[in-house]
Amino acid sequence: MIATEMSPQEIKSKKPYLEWGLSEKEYNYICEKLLKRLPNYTETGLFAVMWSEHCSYKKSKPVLREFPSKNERVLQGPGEGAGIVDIGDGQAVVFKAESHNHPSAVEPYEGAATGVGGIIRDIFSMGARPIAALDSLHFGEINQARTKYLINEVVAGIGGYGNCMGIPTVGGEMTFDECYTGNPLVNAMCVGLMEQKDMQVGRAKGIGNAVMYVGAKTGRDGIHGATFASADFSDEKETQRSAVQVGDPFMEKLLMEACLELTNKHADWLVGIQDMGAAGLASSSCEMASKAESGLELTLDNVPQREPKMSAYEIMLSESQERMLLCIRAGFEEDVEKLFENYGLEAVVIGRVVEGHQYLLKHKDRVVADIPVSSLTDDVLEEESQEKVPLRILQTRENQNWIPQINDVGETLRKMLQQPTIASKKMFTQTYDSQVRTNTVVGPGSDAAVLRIRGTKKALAMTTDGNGRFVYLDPKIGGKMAVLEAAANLIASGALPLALTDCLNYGDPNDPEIYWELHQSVLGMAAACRALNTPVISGNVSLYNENNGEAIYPTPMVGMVGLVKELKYAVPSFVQQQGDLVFIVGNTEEDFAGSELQKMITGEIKGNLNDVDVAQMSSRMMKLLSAMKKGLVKSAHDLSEGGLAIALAETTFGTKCGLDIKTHLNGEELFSETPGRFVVTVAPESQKLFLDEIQDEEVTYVGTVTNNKKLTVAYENGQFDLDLKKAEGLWEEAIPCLMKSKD
Amino acid sequence: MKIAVVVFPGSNCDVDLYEALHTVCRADVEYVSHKQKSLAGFDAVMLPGGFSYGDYLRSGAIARFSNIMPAIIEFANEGKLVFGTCNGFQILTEAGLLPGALKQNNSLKFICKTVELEVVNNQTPFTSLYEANEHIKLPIAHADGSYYAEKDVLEKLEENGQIVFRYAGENPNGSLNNIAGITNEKGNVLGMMPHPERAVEALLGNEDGLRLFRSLLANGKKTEEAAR
Amino acid sequence: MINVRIFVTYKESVFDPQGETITEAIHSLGHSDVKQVHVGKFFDVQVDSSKENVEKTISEISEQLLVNFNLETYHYEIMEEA
Amino acid sequence: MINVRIFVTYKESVFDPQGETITEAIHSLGHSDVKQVHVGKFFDVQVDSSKENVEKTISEISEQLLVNFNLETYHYEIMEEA
Ligand SMILES: Nc1ncnc2c1ncn2[C@@H]1O[C@H](COP(=O)(O)OP(=O)(O)O)[C@@H](O)[C@H]1O
Ligand SMILES: [Mg+2]
Repeated sequence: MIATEMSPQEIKSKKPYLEWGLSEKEYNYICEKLLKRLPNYTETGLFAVMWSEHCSYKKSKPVLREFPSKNERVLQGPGEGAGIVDIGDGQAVVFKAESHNHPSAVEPYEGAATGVGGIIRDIFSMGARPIAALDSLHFGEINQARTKYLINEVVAGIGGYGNCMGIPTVGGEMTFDECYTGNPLVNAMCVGLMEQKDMQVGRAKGIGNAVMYVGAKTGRDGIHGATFASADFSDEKETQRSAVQVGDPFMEKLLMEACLELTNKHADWLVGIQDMGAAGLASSSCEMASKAESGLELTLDNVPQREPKMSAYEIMLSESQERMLLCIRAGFEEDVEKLFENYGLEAVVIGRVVEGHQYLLKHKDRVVADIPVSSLTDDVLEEESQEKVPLRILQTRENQNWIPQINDVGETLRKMLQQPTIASKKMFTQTYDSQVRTNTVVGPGSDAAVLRIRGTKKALAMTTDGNGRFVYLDPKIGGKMAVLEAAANLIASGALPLALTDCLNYGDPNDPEIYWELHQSVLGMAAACRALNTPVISGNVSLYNENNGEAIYPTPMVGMVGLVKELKYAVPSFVQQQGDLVFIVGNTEEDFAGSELQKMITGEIKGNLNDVDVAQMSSRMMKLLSAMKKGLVKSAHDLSEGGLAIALAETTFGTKCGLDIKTHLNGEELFSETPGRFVVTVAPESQKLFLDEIQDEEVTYVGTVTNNKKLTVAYENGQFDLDLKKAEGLWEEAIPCLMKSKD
Repeated sequence: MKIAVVVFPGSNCDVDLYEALHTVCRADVEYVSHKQKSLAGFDAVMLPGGFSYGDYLRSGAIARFSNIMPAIIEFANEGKLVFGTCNGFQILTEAGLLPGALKQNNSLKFICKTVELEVVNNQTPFTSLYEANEHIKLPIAHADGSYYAEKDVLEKLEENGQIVFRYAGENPNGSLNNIAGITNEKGNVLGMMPHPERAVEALLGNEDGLRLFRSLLANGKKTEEAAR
Repeated sequence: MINVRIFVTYKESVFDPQGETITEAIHSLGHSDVKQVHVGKFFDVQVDSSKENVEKTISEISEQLLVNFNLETYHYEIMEEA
Repeated sequence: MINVRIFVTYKESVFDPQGETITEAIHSLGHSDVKQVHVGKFFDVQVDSSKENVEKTISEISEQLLVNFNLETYHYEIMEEA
């Protein structure tokens, strides 16, 4: 591939680093200020990947500082493989999300699969056992062969990896909008459970300690992956070679079990552990040295290699999957080798922690890099970005919002149930093993997934949410809504929201309008996080999500985890019993901008959002949770896409019940998407206690649960009946039908 | 009665089987590594679901050559109870302890859902606590669960009452004769694609699998007593 | 070094869902001239052995491991001697 | 009717974990003379077309459907005319 390496002089004159994503300004700064000499080929490559947005967050860092990242429960905030939160009894929950948008757009199966593989490694590198996976997927409209192919392959890739690993994929979300056609979003989240005493960090310290490499051999996979993720991409050319990363979940399963044995049983051998993700050996090794302020010397000849004649540059930058880097206390190298051998894996010493703070790489008896560790990790030139309010937002601010007019409410509801973003995703979720490890109390298809914690009364609830449409219309309000929506999903399951992880998916940040979107939405998310006391403990930024110069909707994905203190108070999202009373918690306003109804009727997303009062919403949610903890609530479902009408129908699906509803809302308002509302059912005998507990003028009694499969709604200006059996059929068949149809 | 749960590289329902037996049924159960060569001291052996050796080549094809396999074959030949679910069933067919083979689902997709089954034969040590022809629900979670055998083999299975479970509603994978689980001729080796170990707790929504383990434990105890 | 290619296919009596699905997909792409598709797999095996011994090795690994005779049949071709 | 066999393999340098696992399994069976195993798939396609047109059909269905060019490459052999 790379025949002969350029000399430092040639690099200076031919500027290959521009293609690798390093700017001329950065290169000059490295030569003049940091090294005071010209970097060689390998060194230049190291700077290019380590200074990429993917590894250094040089553009997004100033914005990320807006997030609260600590509270009384946070044991580990951002900066390690994943964040850790105390859940009592000496236990902790560990989680993080990761985007794999660009790799999935090019090679959807392997892109999605390796995305899942990467996030799982982040979790077990903290010493935690992964217990669940979730995803957040955004595709174009299901009307093109290419989109169907992307959907099928991405879903197969996620399932293929998680199923083989034996980690249940328990939840997620999936939306469809034109803007994602050329650039789908594939975000994966993993949740782990651990004993606090087993906590690990990615550090390489203690002079003389060994740096050990474990897992798959290194090939030329994904070289330039990290820099590639930071530059607008074009179709991969047809060649006889391929740098696409291929996942091997079988290898990762062995690696996971071996690493967990090491972290949980032999902590005394281990100084630090980190997975090799983006920018592979380069980023994992220098981050481990940087965090410990150590020096490192690696002999690259010892790195297990799959292909012959790999250069130092290739070995360092390879993104081969299923590899981990360990720092092992001197003297325990052989014990570690034996432990891994027992799993059929190779563990190899590739270097040592050394005095000083240099990053020294040797290959074939040559020194191929000799630079200060911090120059790669800390001296990155942070970039100041320009911001500008997008024209579309300035223009809409002056306009009146669209107000719908519906003639046949029942028919509109039937049509809404068939909108892909609303319709059942069972066709996809049933290709995921959602039950393995037998802890899944609530699997895919509910507001949040719920997993019991064996040996305790506790459970964990988890969800992923993001609504690019709202963020597109108003990033700040949309950002608040994304966090509130995730929290509402957890509350509806009976869980206290603990903390969140995120994937920030945006277009090209060099565009001042896009940077403004990023900044504003983070401000909105941060405000909601503060109100809910849910810090951001980990996350990921994915920029340059564009195709042919068109950016996606700004789409921050929120992955949130909540604690169910006693599983017996967790409630389902569907109705339970005839005679139970139905309440709506939260008032309904005219919120049609960015709604599913607007998209269905006008084909557009347009208008101004009403601001949300995060403090009020948070207090409402806590009251509802407290009513649940007193056993006063039989079911709860949060209102989201499609508003009340859709939520009512959904709460009956899969049951033998129906609903008899009377409301003062008008037909259109049944579809309004005012955030922070719930439909709740309560046993008649609990009514008084429930209302006392909620103490909110925003609670409205709207009807009762019946035992016929019919949804009857009398609204302000009319009435309709919906045959729920038929409606459920339409809702279930909509996506299979679209996926099958020829276009 | 002491039960072995065999762990192959890539097994991932080993914990589920273990918990079903240990925590729910309070049975004496132990994990046994594929590297071991003996099953001495055990009264029954269970092969869990998962992706042994990544399902590479064919599901169960490589696990068949594990160190533990000769011991399992000997164990079966002695008439002791051997149970395999999902990947465990695939391994048992690959090893020749059960006839036929499991091929890719007709849908070409992995499928995880609850299906309806008929207990066709309740006269086995694994199913004695079920009613004859009782309909139960169990989860399935597999990509290669389509049972195939030659015509004469199928006829023999039917005649001998070796078909223990049949899909009673929709056939989820294309299995011939709607076969979901079979025994060997002697009836001491059961392989099935559905996961009874995932259906042993009301908390998780289904207890229909519980009687399979209880049957096995009850019959194991009887045999023990008879031996005394 | 001898290179051998081992071909493994379903027996004729065994339904090949993948072949069926692919045939349908090809038709929906408009290629009505394609009548039937059968899918098989092959193993390219490098054996460090003499010509006399290679056949024994190949039939052993095929029969022990690579082929499931309940479903599949196989044949092989000796490609070249390197 | 023309019978064509289309061979699809991973491109050079693409990691093939299945091939590695099978190689290891063969070694553990004692066949140390087997040095390497690569797995590929093939499609036996029956085309009702003239010799001139068949090549066009084959390359079209390969490129549109049967081959994933991110990872794979292909070639084909015209087996016989029936
Ligand atoms: N609540 C849980 N969720 C997920 N995995 C669990 C849970 N409890 C235990 N495990 C896992 O199941 C396996 C067996 O559990 P346990 O008997 O507690 O561990 P060990 O055998 O290592 O002492 C271990 O791998 C452990 O990490
Ligand atoms: Mg244990």
